[in-house]
Order: sequence, then structure tokens, then C-alpha cells
Amino acid sequence: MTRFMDKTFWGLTIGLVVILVANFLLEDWLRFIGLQSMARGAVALGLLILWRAGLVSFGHALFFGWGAYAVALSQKIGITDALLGIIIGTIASGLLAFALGFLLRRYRAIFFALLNLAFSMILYGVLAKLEVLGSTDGIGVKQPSYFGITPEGANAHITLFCFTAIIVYIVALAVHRYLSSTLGAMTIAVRENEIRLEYLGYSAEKAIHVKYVFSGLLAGFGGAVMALAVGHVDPDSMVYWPNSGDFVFITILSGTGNVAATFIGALAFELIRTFAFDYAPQIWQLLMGGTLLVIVMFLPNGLWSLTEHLGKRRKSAPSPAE
Amino acid sequence: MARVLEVHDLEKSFGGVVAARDINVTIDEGETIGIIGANGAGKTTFVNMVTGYLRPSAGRIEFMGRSILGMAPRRITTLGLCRSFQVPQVFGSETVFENVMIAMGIAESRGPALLAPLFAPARAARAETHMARYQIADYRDVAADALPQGVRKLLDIAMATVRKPKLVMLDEPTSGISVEEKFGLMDIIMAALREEETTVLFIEHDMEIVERYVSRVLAFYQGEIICDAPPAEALEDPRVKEFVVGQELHRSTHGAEETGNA
Amino acid sequence: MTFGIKRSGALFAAAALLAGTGLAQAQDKVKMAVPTFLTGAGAPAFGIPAKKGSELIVRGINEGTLPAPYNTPGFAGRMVDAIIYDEAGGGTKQVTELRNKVQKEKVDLVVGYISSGTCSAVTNVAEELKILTIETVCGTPRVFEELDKNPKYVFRTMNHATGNNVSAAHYIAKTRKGQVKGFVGLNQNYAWGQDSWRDFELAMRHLAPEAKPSSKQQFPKIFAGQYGAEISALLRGKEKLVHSSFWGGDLEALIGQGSARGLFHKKDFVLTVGETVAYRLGKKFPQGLMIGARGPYGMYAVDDPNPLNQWFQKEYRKAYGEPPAQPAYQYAQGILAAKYAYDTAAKKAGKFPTTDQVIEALEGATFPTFVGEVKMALSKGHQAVTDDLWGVTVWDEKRGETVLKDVIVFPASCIMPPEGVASIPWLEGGMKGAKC
Amino acid sequence: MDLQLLIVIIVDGLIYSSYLFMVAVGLTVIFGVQKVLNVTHGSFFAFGAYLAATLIGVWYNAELPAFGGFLMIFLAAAFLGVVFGLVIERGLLRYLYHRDEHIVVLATFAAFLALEDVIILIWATDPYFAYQPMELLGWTDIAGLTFDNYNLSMVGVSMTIALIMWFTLTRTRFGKILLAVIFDREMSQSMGINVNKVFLVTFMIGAFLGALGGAYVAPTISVQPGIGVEVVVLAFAVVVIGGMGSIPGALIGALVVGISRAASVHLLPEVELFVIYAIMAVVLVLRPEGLFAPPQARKI
Repeated sequence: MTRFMDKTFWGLTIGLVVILVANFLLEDWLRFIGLQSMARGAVALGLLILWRAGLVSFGHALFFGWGAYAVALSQKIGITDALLGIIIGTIASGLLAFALGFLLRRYRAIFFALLNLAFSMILYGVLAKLEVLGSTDGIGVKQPSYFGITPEGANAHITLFCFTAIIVYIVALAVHRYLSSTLGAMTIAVRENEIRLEYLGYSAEKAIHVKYVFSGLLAGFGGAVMALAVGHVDPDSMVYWPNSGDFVFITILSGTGNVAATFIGALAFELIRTFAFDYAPQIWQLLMGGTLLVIVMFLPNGLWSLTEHLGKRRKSAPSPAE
Repeated sequence: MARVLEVHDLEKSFGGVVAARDINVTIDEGETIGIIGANGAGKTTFVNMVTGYLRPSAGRIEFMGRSILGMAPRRITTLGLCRSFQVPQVFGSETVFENVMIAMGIAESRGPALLAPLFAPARAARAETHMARYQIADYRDVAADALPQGVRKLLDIAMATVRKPKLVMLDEPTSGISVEEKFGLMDIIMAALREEETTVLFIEHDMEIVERYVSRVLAFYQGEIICDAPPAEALEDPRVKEFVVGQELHRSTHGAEETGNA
Repeated sequence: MTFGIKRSGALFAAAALLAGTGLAQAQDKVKMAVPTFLTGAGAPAFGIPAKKGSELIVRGINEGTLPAPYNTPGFAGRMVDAIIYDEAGGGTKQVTELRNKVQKEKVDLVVGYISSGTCSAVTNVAEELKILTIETVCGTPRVFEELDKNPKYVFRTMNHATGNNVSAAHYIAKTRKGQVKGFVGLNQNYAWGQDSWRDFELAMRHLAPEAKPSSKQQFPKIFAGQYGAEISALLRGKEKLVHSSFWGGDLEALIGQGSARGLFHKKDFVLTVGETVAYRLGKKFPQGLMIGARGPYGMYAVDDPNPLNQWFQKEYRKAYGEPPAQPAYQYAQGILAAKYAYDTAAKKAGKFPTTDQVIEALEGATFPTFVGEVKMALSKGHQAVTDDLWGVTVWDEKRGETVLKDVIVFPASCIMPPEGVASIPWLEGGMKGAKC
Repeated sequence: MDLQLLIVIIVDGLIYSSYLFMVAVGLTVIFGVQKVLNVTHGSFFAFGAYLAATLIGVWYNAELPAFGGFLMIFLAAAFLGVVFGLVIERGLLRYLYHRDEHIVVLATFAAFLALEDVIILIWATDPYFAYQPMELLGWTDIAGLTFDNYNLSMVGVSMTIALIMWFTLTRTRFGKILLAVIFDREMSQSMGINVNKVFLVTFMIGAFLGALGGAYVAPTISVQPGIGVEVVVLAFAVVVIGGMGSIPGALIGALVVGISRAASVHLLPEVELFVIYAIMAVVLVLRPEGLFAPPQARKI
């Protein structure tokens, strides 16, 4: 953790190169799953930051949907550039998180989780009602341009994939760096002992607020990417509460050990869902729920813990002399 | 000698119960003050009020000539008034080293610097020095939850003093420590604090420790300070004898140990 | 493929057909994805009948047992492999699924979609994927009027929802001339309900100007299930006519709760998709309601003597023990459109057609369906128009089924906007160009 | 506002409030005691509705005495309470209490997903109707409007549930034990309370109430897939407004939402959809712990 160019850095860099190369070889449907994994993985990354602080949000579809709608609406006023759209979606959610953070930072544990859910439901209700925003039918999102160039057909997704992968790479590194920064280390401090944090001279609420804004930014980013990838935004598949459940699902599936894990977990999630859907069209939810239960029961630290079982683990007490 | 802390007419009541009243204390730089008193005498309430955990019902608190009344603990901490806890407040799942590093990182960073890596080599070196000073370096890589009680107490105090505070308040540094270990522990603490030139105030039940380490005693009884004097004089005070020392003897015969929350 | 019988696949397929086994080599099949609601609230009223209708018609097509002109087996001689899958989960999920079906399972075409939300989400993706997509049930006019103004791969083989509400207004104007003083809406608070009410109200404004809309339109949340307060409000209101686009469980709940309170005796109801639940409720379905089926389907088709229709009625009842309601017809019609297009294109090309040739054959086509014909008349030949019918429910003791009386047929040219005109401007402008 | 309208609003509001209370009370009971937001509550409701509809169908097809249909409703709920208590609490949650509380919620979410499909496996996708009990009770005219007695009876059932709950909590030994467990789980364990047993019983009660909500509502609706999803949201909203884990809160939350909704339907129907969310938003901003937050043992 002491150096910037650590294992995670190299892992992410190699990962980026691999998926950029793979991008040109993949079948289209896999590329699309990859895109979705990056989008949902980004949200899960935001949840990971909160999770490390001992907080879970059951309502991050709020920021996901908010970012997605921000992209769709920014297109309506003529902003078609992908980067600009993604920035707008990300910032929009960040601002929303900043505003709500003043209220949410006062809550912990299950109350924090549920207040988030409540806020996401309010957004859902508003979106489903607003006919100007297409109500439940949602609004279409056009293929974006990239610095003035608008790729067509299959190239559209190849470009979006490259583009997203590079941003995700930067974002993941940024989060990794954040987690190893002093501010990031406060995630642990908040989870373990808020009193001590106060008496070290930092406000636990402020630390939580910062994390909340980060997680909002990440969810907004994920939503923005999803909007561009799918070409459509609607309340049911972006904001409705089971979406929030999916994000937490991915976080659990991934484990919170490493920033890279969330993207691997998101990919696993998408693949499981795709195949469950293909092979058991009437009971795919049963398979999803079952998978989640198995993970919760038997792999509590997620898929990432499999890698840690292989490696060594520190922090065992040499001799508890009590 | 510079005035570090001035407390005037401090009062605190919970509902109808008065937990502190007429508290007037001044502390000068370099003093070592021991607070004694039976359970519920208002010792911890006093520390909680001064460090911002509880808001007094009335009174004034000045630290380094500046009113800190109503400030949040973190503000008071950043001004240089720090504290440790009766039940050590540490980050249980993290190692000693990580605990100290986090504490140092927070003490040393403000604004954008908070985003710099926590585990910077220079800071790690300072942390090693700090751990060595409190003689907890041997437990460097042990999770705080797995530490022996004494070491955890030291860690708690070490974390409280990473800022090199002007004044540190230790809430029962020796509680939960066996009699044989108490003096060793206090030696470490006092040596370290002297090295850091920190004025210290601690709450203590053990009169031997009070006699040995402090320059001045504040005796609490039912929310009031009944005696403020050097230890030799204070321990001979009849009221102290009756309401504090007597109780302490009574207490130690039962061997009961105070547990509770900060 | 591994058995070395690849060379004369078509011959083999034909032989297999003659044997009635339906066996054929994989590459000689037409893979058709059929999205429909298999789970969730959309399943009972729409999804499952649609699935049954699709399975029945595909079986008929593969066996070649349909009456003329669909009496040749398969699509252009190739067996149809229908992959029926769940439409639940929202637009994003359905886009993912569409990509999976096209890119992973390499389907040749998609026939289906019930929810307007799904159609809104998948239409442009279908164009991008260059996959022939025949949308069947979803009703929103936005598909071709807003989202996909120059469609190539996407078709819709039935009227959009506007037509149904316009014909409802026509029916009221014709049968209750001057009697309707005011009307009120009870629609679910989501896109379908909002659009239905808007279309109906605009149409009424021109067709029955003496009838005034209430100032208190009810828009309960979809799947609310409890309509006590709404029923009270309707009962208290002075408007006698109630328009509702309720469907499925919500409609069934409304009927159950309303019947117990005499709602359907005291008010005249226009239920735009009431037909979807009428059979299921049997005698519990109130009499004297105006119900729609969005075209000549289900209850409106039940007695039509067309052999294709009679085949469908008979086989459906035989296979599933219940009469076919509108979604069964509508999905089957979409699949018939595909068969028509493949067969026509094959005839023209002299061999199994390419997707472009199939599209060319379907664009602007007129093909026979269960009752009458479907004209791909609007949106550059991609949006179908059919006649629409309205009538009033009555219980037929002899059949043990609800049937319709006082049925009036409204020609497509009367109820759908002309080519090049979007629905809302058309309605707002007084439905110019309508030929009734 | 004329008197007739006022009466109608109150009656409609009370009926809807009763529905909301029946839907929400089981959720709040389990949350209050176990601190678990039990997402499977939606499944309990759905199973309750399905089982009741099935049993009612069987009962009337066998032409048994008419009022027995009501027996079926309670039978279905009681049976499901026991079954789900054993399956979900004993079979699943029991192994997760030592884990993070979010994990427990997630596990119930997973079980909910799975149970949604189990319903389809058991009952397929066809809807079930169980209208007979509703027909049986007839109707009453109130303020010039016809109301069906079945829906009115829901008010009575809800009040009975509320009274029994109040009595149990304040006047019985079990209630005292419950309150102790709610206040401090560890402390009550050290006092010799068998917390595991309390949890199981509470969960069974909560599941029974959830299933009863579904079972009692079944005759007024068409029982079909997806009804559980909506109920989770609705119950959750009521519980948030009232204060999570508080039974008086659930009652007040249901009343506030029910009456406001009825008033909006009659007076300003455009805002109906927003009523519940608006109340929730206001309550969250002003009093995020809900109107009636139960006491909490704060450990610092």
C-alpha cells in the first residue's frame, strides 16, 4: 500500500490492456455485457467505499438513474459528446449526493441503508409521473459523439467500450489511491470507531459525507455509461428498488477487498443473469436469488476472497496474552 | 508558566441530577494533575465537558486563552487538547502500526493533503518513533483487538498524543491493569509525555500512583471539587480521606473494576 | 451437421416435414425470438395468452396445417424455431436480452413485445443491430413518430393505441349521441394510462363536443390493487361515462371491488383493453360495458367464419381449454406477418430470402389475417392499420361465455392518422383526413 | 367541503389505512425486534393471497358452509406463518445474525427473488379469484354511497390486530420480554432470555401478519404474479413514515397515508401518486427516524 505503483496498479493496467485488446475480438453481445459490467461495477465501487466505512446503501439506483437521466436530458439540449455527457451525469449525481448527504450523514447502519432506499423511491415516483420525461416509457439516448466524431453501427460500441474502459481504469486507480489516502483510511476509522476519529480531530460525519459524495459520483458515472450503452433510460430499469438490490448484490458477490474486484463481480453478475435467463426463462429469479444466498452463506467475503485464500493473510495475533 | 486551561463555574445537570457544579480549575504548563474521586463523582463528566463531548449547562472553559465552550471534540483536539479513554478507543481490526498511522495522517493533514497517501515513508518513520516511545513497537503488526489490555491502553494514549498536544487528559490510564503492571505502564506514559513536553491530567483510583506521579490533585465528590492541592496535602485532607480514599479502599477490597463507556 | 447430411439440407427438411416430425437441420431453421411476459403482472393478461397463441401458430406453420394462404410449412419452407423468453425486468434488461438473442443466439428475427416501455427501449437498438423486429402488442405511437422516424428493420403489425381510443370515442358518439354530458378517466399512472386518456379526451373533444371531461381525472398508481377511494369518487361524480385503460390484475381488482358496490350499474364504462380479462372472469365480468380489443381480435373475432380464424379458435380451445383473447391473436398475427413476408420474398427471389428481401416484402404490404386484412400503411410501410371494433358485453348463457352485441366496425382510415401525420397533432387538429 | 364528502373521505381513508396497516404491521414487527428489513415480507403477502385464494376455491367448490371461507383466510395465514418462520428464520436468518445487518437484509432480498419464482412453480401464472367471501358480506350505504362490507370489515380486522398487539406488548410477559430484546439484545440474553426463541416466535408472528394481509385482501383482488413486489414498497413507505419498528407508528403511518390519499383522490386526484412519497419526503427531512421512533439502546 505504500507505493502508488503497487499490485493493484499493475493488475488494473494489465486488465485495461487485456480488455482493450479483447474489445476488438469480442462478440458484440459480450462487449455489451462488458459495458454493462463496467457501468454497474462503477456503482458497486461507490458502494465499496461506503461498505468499508460500515455503511450500505439500499438506494443507489437513485444516483444511477439520476446520472442516466442527466445524460438523456443533456442530449435534449444538444450535448451529444460522450465525455461531456458522462461528466454531466457524474457531476449531477455528485451534487445530489452532496445535498442529500447533509441529511444522510447523520445516520448509520440499517437506517442509513433504508433512508437511501426511501429517497430512491421518491425519485422513482416522480419519474413515473412526469410525462415530459416519458413517464415509465422513458426517453431515448442517441449514440454519442466523441470529440466531434460519431461512430456508426458496431463501431459505436467498440468506441464506447474503449472510452469507458479508459475512464473506468482512471476512476478505479483514483479510488484505489483515495482508499490508501488519509481521507480514505477514514473509511476504516468511521466503521471501527467514530469516537476516536472525532478525538483525532476529524468529523465522522464529514468523512461520511465525503464518501457519500464519492459514491454518488461513481453511481452517476455508472448510470451515464449505462444510458449511453443501452440508448435508453427509464425508471423501471434504472431507479426501481430491485436495481439498488442488484448493486448491493454485486458488491457482496465481489467482496470489498479490492477495487478491481467490483468489476470482476459485476461481470460475473451479468453473466450469471444472462445464462440464467437463457436456460431458465421462467425461474431465472430463483437462480439469481439462489446464487446470492450461496454467496452470502458460503463466501461471505465475495469472489475476491478466493484470491486471498490463495495468498497470505496478515493481521493474525501472534499470542493473545489475555 | 503559561496558563493552559482555565475552567470557571462549570456546571452540568442531566434532567434533575447535578453531575457537576462550581468547578473552577486552572492548569499551567508542565503540571501533572491527578483527578481522584469515587465512582459517579463527576471525574469523567469533567473531562467530557472540557473535551467537548458533553456541553456544560453553565460556565466557561478557556484553553490557551481561548474559549472552547461549545466546540466539537474535533475542534478542541485540533487546538491541542487531546484525550484518551477509560475503555481504549482504537480501530480494532487494524494493526497497531495502522492505528498510529491513521492517527498521524489525520493529525498531519488538512484539506487536499488528506488525499495524499497515508502510508508515506516519512510518516511511517515518525510512527515507528512514536511507537517506540510508547514501547508498543513489538506489537506493530498485531490487530488492536488482539492486544493485551495494557498495550491497548498505551496505543490509545499514543493515538491521543500524535498531535503533540499542549494538554492531554487520560481517563483512568491504569484501569483494568494488574497491580504489578501499573507502575511500569505509568512510567512509560509519563516518560513519553515528558519527552513530548505535554501537560497532563489523568483520572486515577490508585492513590499510590497519584502520590508518585502527580504534582497536584483534584478531588471530586458529588460533582464538586472538594480539594485542589499537592498530593501530600490532598491525601491528608479529611474530606478527601472520608469521601475519596475511604471509598477507594472499600472499593479495592471488593476488587471490583469499573467498566463502562467513555 | 456432424452426420454428413449437410449437402441437401433443404431436401432433407422437406422429407422430414412430410414425415411430420418437424425435424430439420439447425441451419435450415428460422430462429425467431419471441419476447413476452412470462413472469410478473403482465404475464396472466397478456404474456401467457400471447405465448400460447405463438406456440399454436408456430406449430400450425411448421406442420403446414393452417388454412390458405398460409398452408405451406414453415417460413419459406424452413422450420420455425421459436425462442420464447421473458419480457419482464424493464427496458435496459430487454435491450441486453435483445442483444443476447441477436448476437449470441443468432436469431433471424424477433416477434413480440407487449409493453410500450420495452418497445421504446428496444426499437432503436433493433435498427442498430439490423434485426427484423415485428412489434406486436405495444401501443405507444412514439415508436415510429418520435423514436424511429425512418424505420428499416422494425415493424408493428397492429394499430397503435391511438386508434383504439379514437374508435372508442366514435362508438360513443354513434351510439350515445347527445346522451353523454360528461366523462371521467380512471387510468393507471404510467405511460400507457396517461397516453390512453390523452388520446381519448382529444378524440372526444371533436367527436362529442357536448361531453365535458371531468376536472378530476383519476390516475392511481399502477398495481395499486385497492381502488376503494377511486370507486367512491367515481360514484360521487356526476359524469356517467368512465374511460379506463386498466388491464390485467388491476382491471380484475377494479371489477371485483366495483361490482360489489354497484359501480358498473351506475356508470357506463369504456374499457379499452377490457377484452383481455373478460374471458377469465367469466360471468363475473359485468354486462353492458364497452370493451375494446384494439382490432378484430379475441372476442370480436369469435364468430368470424374466415377459415384461418376458425382454425385458430378451434385449435386454441382444444389445446388450452379456453378461448383465445386478444394477445393470442396479436402475437399470432405478428408471426403470420413474418410468414407472409418470408413466403412472398422467397417466391420473388426464387430461393430462401435474405433479411433485406423479407423486409422489402413486408414493407407496405397488405396481408390477410384472421379477420380481414392488415395493411402496412403508415410510417413508410412499417406501421400496420386494421379495422377496429367496439361493442357492448352481454353474457351468453348457451356458450357460457361473454359475447358482444351492438358491434360497430370502424375502418382503419377512420381511426388512424394518415401517413406522415403524428397522432397528437392529428388529434389536436380535429382528425383531418379521416375517412369514416 | 360538504359533510357527505367528508364522511366519504374518512370511510375511504379508513379502509385504505386498514389495508396499509395490515400490509405494514408484519414488516414493522420483525424490524422492531430483529432489526431486519425483511424483504421476503412481499413473498409472505403473495403466498398468503395465493394460499387463501386456493383454499377458498377448494372450500366453496366443495360447497361447504359459506362462512368457512373466512376460516380459510386465517388458516392460510397461520400455516404460512409457521412455515416461513421455520424456513426463513430458522433455516436462513439464524445463520446470519452474527453477520452484518445489511447482509441479513440482502439475504431476505435473495430469498424474495427466489420465492417470486417459487410462486410461479407452485401456482403457475394464471390468476386466482376468491370473490366468494366478498360477495357473502353484501354492502352498506353510507352517506349515499354504496360500500362493500368486506372492505369495511378490514377496518375491524386491523383494529383487532392493533389491539391484540398493544395488549401483548404492554400486558403480557411475552411483551415485556420482547421489549427487553428490542431495547438491548445482548443485555436480555445475559438476563437469561432465550433470544433465539423470541426471534423465531416474532418472525412467525410477522410472517403470519404478512400472510394475513395477503390472505385477507385476496378476495378483493385478482391474485397473480408480481403482487409481492408492490407490497414491499408500500409497506416500507408506511413503516418509514411511522417509524421503523414501531407498531403505533405503523398505525399512525397507515392512517396518515390512507386518509391523505383518500382526500387527494376526491379533491385533487392529480397529486394522488405523490401523496405517499410527499409525506415520506417531509417526514424524512423533518424527522428521519419516523413519527414514532422506538427507543434505542445507544452504545458509544
